[in-house]
Amino acid sequence: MGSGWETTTLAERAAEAMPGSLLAGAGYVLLAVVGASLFVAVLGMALIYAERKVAAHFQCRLGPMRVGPHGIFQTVADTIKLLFKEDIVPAQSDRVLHLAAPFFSMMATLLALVALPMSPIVQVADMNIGVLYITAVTGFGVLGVLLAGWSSNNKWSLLGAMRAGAQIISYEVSATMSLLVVVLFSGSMQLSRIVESQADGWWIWRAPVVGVVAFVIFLIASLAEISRTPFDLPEGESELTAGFHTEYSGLRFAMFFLAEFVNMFVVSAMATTLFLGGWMPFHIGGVESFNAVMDLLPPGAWFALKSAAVVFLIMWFRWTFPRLRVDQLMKLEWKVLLPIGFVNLFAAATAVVFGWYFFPF
Amino acid sequence: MSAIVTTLEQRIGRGATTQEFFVNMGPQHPSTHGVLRLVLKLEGETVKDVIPVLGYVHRGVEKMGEHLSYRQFVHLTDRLDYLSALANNWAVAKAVEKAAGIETNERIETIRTLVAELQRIASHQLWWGVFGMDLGAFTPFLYGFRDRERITDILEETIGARLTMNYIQPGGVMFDLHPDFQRKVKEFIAYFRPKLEEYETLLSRNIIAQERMRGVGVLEAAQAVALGATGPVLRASGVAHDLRKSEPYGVYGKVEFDVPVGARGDCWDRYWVRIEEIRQSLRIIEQLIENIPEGKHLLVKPAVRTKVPEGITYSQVETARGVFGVLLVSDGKDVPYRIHVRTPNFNNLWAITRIAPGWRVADLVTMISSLDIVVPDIDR
Amino acid sequence: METHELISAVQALEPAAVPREKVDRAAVVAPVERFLELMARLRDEPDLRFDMLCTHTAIDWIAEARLELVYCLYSTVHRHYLVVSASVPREAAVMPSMQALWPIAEWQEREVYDLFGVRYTGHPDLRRILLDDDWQGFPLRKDYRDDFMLEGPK
Amino acid sequence: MDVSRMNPIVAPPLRRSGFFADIVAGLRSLLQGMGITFRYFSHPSTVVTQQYPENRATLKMFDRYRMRLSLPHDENGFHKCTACRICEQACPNGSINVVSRKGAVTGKTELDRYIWRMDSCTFCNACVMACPFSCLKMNGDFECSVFDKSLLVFNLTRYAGPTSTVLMKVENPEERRKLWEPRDVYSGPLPLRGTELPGGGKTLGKPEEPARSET
Repeated sequence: MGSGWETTTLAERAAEAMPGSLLAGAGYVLLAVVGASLFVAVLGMALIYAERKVAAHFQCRLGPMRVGPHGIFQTVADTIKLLFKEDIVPAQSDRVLHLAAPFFSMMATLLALVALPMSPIVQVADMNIGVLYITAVTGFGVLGVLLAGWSSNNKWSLLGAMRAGAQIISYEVSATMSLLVVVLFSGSMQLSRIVESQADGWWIWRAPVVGVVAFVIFLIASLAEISRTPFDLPEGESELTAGFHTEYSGLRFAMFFLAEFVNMFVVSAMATTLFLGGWMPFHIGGVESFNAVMDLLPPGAWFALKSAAVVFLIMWFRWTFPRLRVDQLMKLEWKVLLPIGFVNLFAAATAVVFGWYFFPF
Repeated sequence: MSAIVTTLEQRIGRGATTQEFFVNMGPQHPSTHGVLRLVLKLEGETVKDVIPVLGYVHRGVEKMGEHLSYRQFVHLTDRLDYLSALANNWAVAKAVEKAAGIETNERIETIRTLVAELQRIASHQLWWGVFGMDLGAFTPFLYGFRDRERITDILEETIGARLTMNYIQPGGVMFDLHPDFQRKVKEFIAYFRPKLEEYETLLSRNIIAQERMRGVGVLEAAQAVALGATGPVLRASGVAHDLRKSEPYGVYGKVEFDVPVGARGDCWDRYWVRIEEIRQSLRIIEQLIENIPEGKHLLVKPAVRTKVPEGITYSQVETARGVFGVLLVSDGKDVPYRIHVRTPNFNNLWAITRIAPGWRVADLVTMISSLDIVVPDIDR
Repeated sequence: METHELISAVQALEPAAVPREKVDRAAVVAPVERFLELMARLRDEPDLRFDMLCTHTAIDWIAEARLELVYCLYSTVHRHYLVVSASVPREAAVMPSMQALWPIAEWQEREVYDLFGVRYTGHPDLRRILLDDDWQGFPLRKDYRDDFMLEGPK
Repeated sequence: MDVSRMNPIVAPPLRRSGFFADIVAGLRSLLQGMGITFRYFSHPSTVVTQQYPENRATLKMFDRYRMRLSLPHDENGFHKCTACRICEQACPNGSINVVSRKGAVTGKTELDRYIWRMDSCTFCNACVMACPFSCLKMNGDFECSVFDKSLLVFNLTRYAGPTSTVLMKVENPEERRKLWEPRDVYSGPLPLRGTELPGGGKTLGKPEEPARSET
């Protein structure tokens, strides 16, 4: 690889500091906790604002314009409103589960954030099974949705939850299948090493054809996993009023909402990390002068830009496409994405064995 | 109690079984387009039965009509199918003119045809947007409304109202056309033709939308006729029944236009018929807008309470949703003895009970939307 | 078919049917006894083929103590209209249901039942449709009064 | 009437071609749709939103816009209403109440109060059409929202007395004055719940309009 990037994670630094001074170790842990909470809150609000503005401009509107210049404090105002709203628990609901469900959703999102390498130095934990870990914890989010739908004791919620369950579990398969392509090419499951392996070119184009196919499959499958249009069946507004979170209000609704939007970021970050080089600047193997220009932008900015691009793409989908039907959703997964994913994985394996990719090193 | 427990155990022992359940879709539901309530019998996501429950916006228009003069009754029809208020006005005006023998001139008929066709386009634009929204695409909704706004502005300039127009009166129209009307309509046509292509790209050619519409909710021709469906719903089933052609009123007899019909009667056909109707309406307007005949716009003094000779008159017009009929029973006074309105939506709605079973909840939403329901028109 | 042809065609099917005066299209008054049979034949007769029940309503002729039930039929095949009406006494308004001939009649008849109180025999589901289930009286009857009704304009 | 004269055009069927062809065509259709939305996104000039309270200065209703009924008073402050009640009869929902009186001096029927209930008005324009003296007008003042429904009852007259035609025949202003008697802007029926009128009964930016009555 020889890229010369030094990667350290917060976990590593905490571990390093721990033997020296317990206080410093605890400091790093606290930094991680506070940082993560703030990060999630700000990120969620920024994404919601961005979504509203992007949606508005796709639709020839202006979006929020009143609170602050161009409405930038609108989401802050909304958040405050949601925090102070009454938290209604339906009388016949399963109270404990109803109260707990949003935390499950939120938890899955937060756990996924832990492993994301946002820059060489900003990564909470760099596990050697990073890809597997992310797949595992994002799948955990469905539990919150299922519990929410079940505990609300509302038929619409239940329908939404059942849709979510079927959908998320099905699409995990395809998502994993396309992740494996990158794992094959980079030879590692550790996210930081996957990023480093893309120093000479991102896997989306360096892995010939299979990279693009894997990226498209990953994008589609992840959209389904986070229930974004065109796969927003669990909450399909025109069908199920609000799906699994019909009965939620106030803070708990806000948590579902936040989880949804941060999930979008997680998916974008994953797509960035795996296919678009993560925090790695745009490099073309061997063209050093060009690479030097690209290096002027810090890695963190590269990561943010790439993630923002994918987030924009996801929003763009949402504000263009209609929603699929339940059976079409399943058909798309099992009859289209999965076979293509398998063939793609096989092709990727062949490519790796014979070294058929651009800029082999 | 123990009996129930044992049967449940037996069921679980035999393997998983499903249970049908009822769920209320509406009166407050985003896809019932108003306060319509559908009681659904579901098995999982599959719709087993649909029972529409009506009357949430029943206002007793027919009873009110028995106390109002004919001219006063016109404004109540605005509030039935508010998206084709002008066509509804026209139906009453036509009935009264027919019954009382009021002659109209060429200009009045041309103006009526023009505004009614404009409103048909506006209505279909709104439907298109809402249909997109029901399929889960929010953007068409706003595009549809954006373009509808142009027509609303044109009509507002002439009529002075945006939704409940009360424009077409027995014996004429309330105001003459605004001097800017012709220019603005031409501008609108030039503006809207490319936009219609965008509609097609955004929704008609979209693979997801096509998959959602293809073969969904097939209403066969014989069934549609027996269910009294009219308008685009009937035409999409392949029955070329269009009052504008079969018994031309206004100046429809003098303009050229085609009647789009469907081949199978699924949601796609209903969708396509409406989109094509927009094109045909544009064609009609283009033919009429150039030379609107001169003449007076109102031939009956507004303060006169028209007396209608004794008898029954049934007159109907083709609104954006189907046949709007007025059955006018007069006993020779200046108020109707009985006035019955045959609203297209009341008759179209029941198609849902025949086409929905066996499809999923999501398809039900598509089907309701493809029937283009306006609830106040159902409930009257 | 022209108006007089239609009327004679109907009279050929039902000799007791008499043309109804003062209607702007072909109209007959038929006896209630054989009404269902007449309607069935109107629907199925190849020359008539009234396959659509355009509208169905009632008129309360309170002075004559009868309800006139009006059926407006349309043929999508031959494109002609026919108004068929029958009178039932106001106090015992009973009519055979046309639901078997035209499914739409099920709901149109529910509406007439709701607003006029006509009882349809053979109707599968005769409930109020527009008004509340516990509504008292039949509002479109001329003698209907309730506390909220205003006087009509003079 | 044969069907051929209907010129029916039949809907094109939606065809499926094959697994891969469908995927390619489907993706293309999706991309085309995205192209449309992106064109709007990238052209801020296509935004149609109007920022309402900010654009009040430029926002103009069309001349015929029907919102508030008014009884225009001419430059001398006289109206033309003869209290003939034709508008009252033309109103389909009883929103107009013309209160007339015997003129104290002339001994003829003249307008005392012209009461218009906006809360029940459907803006059907029948009164304006019916008025034989063209003394009514619907104007485009659409900012009529109030917190209390009882504030939607207006008294349109500024004085009780004969029409402008009669008044202008009288040459002496003193004599004229004897013929009419100013109507307080609040002299309408009493308020339902004793509500005070905000801002002295004036609506936004229309000081020349007859103020709402305190019903």
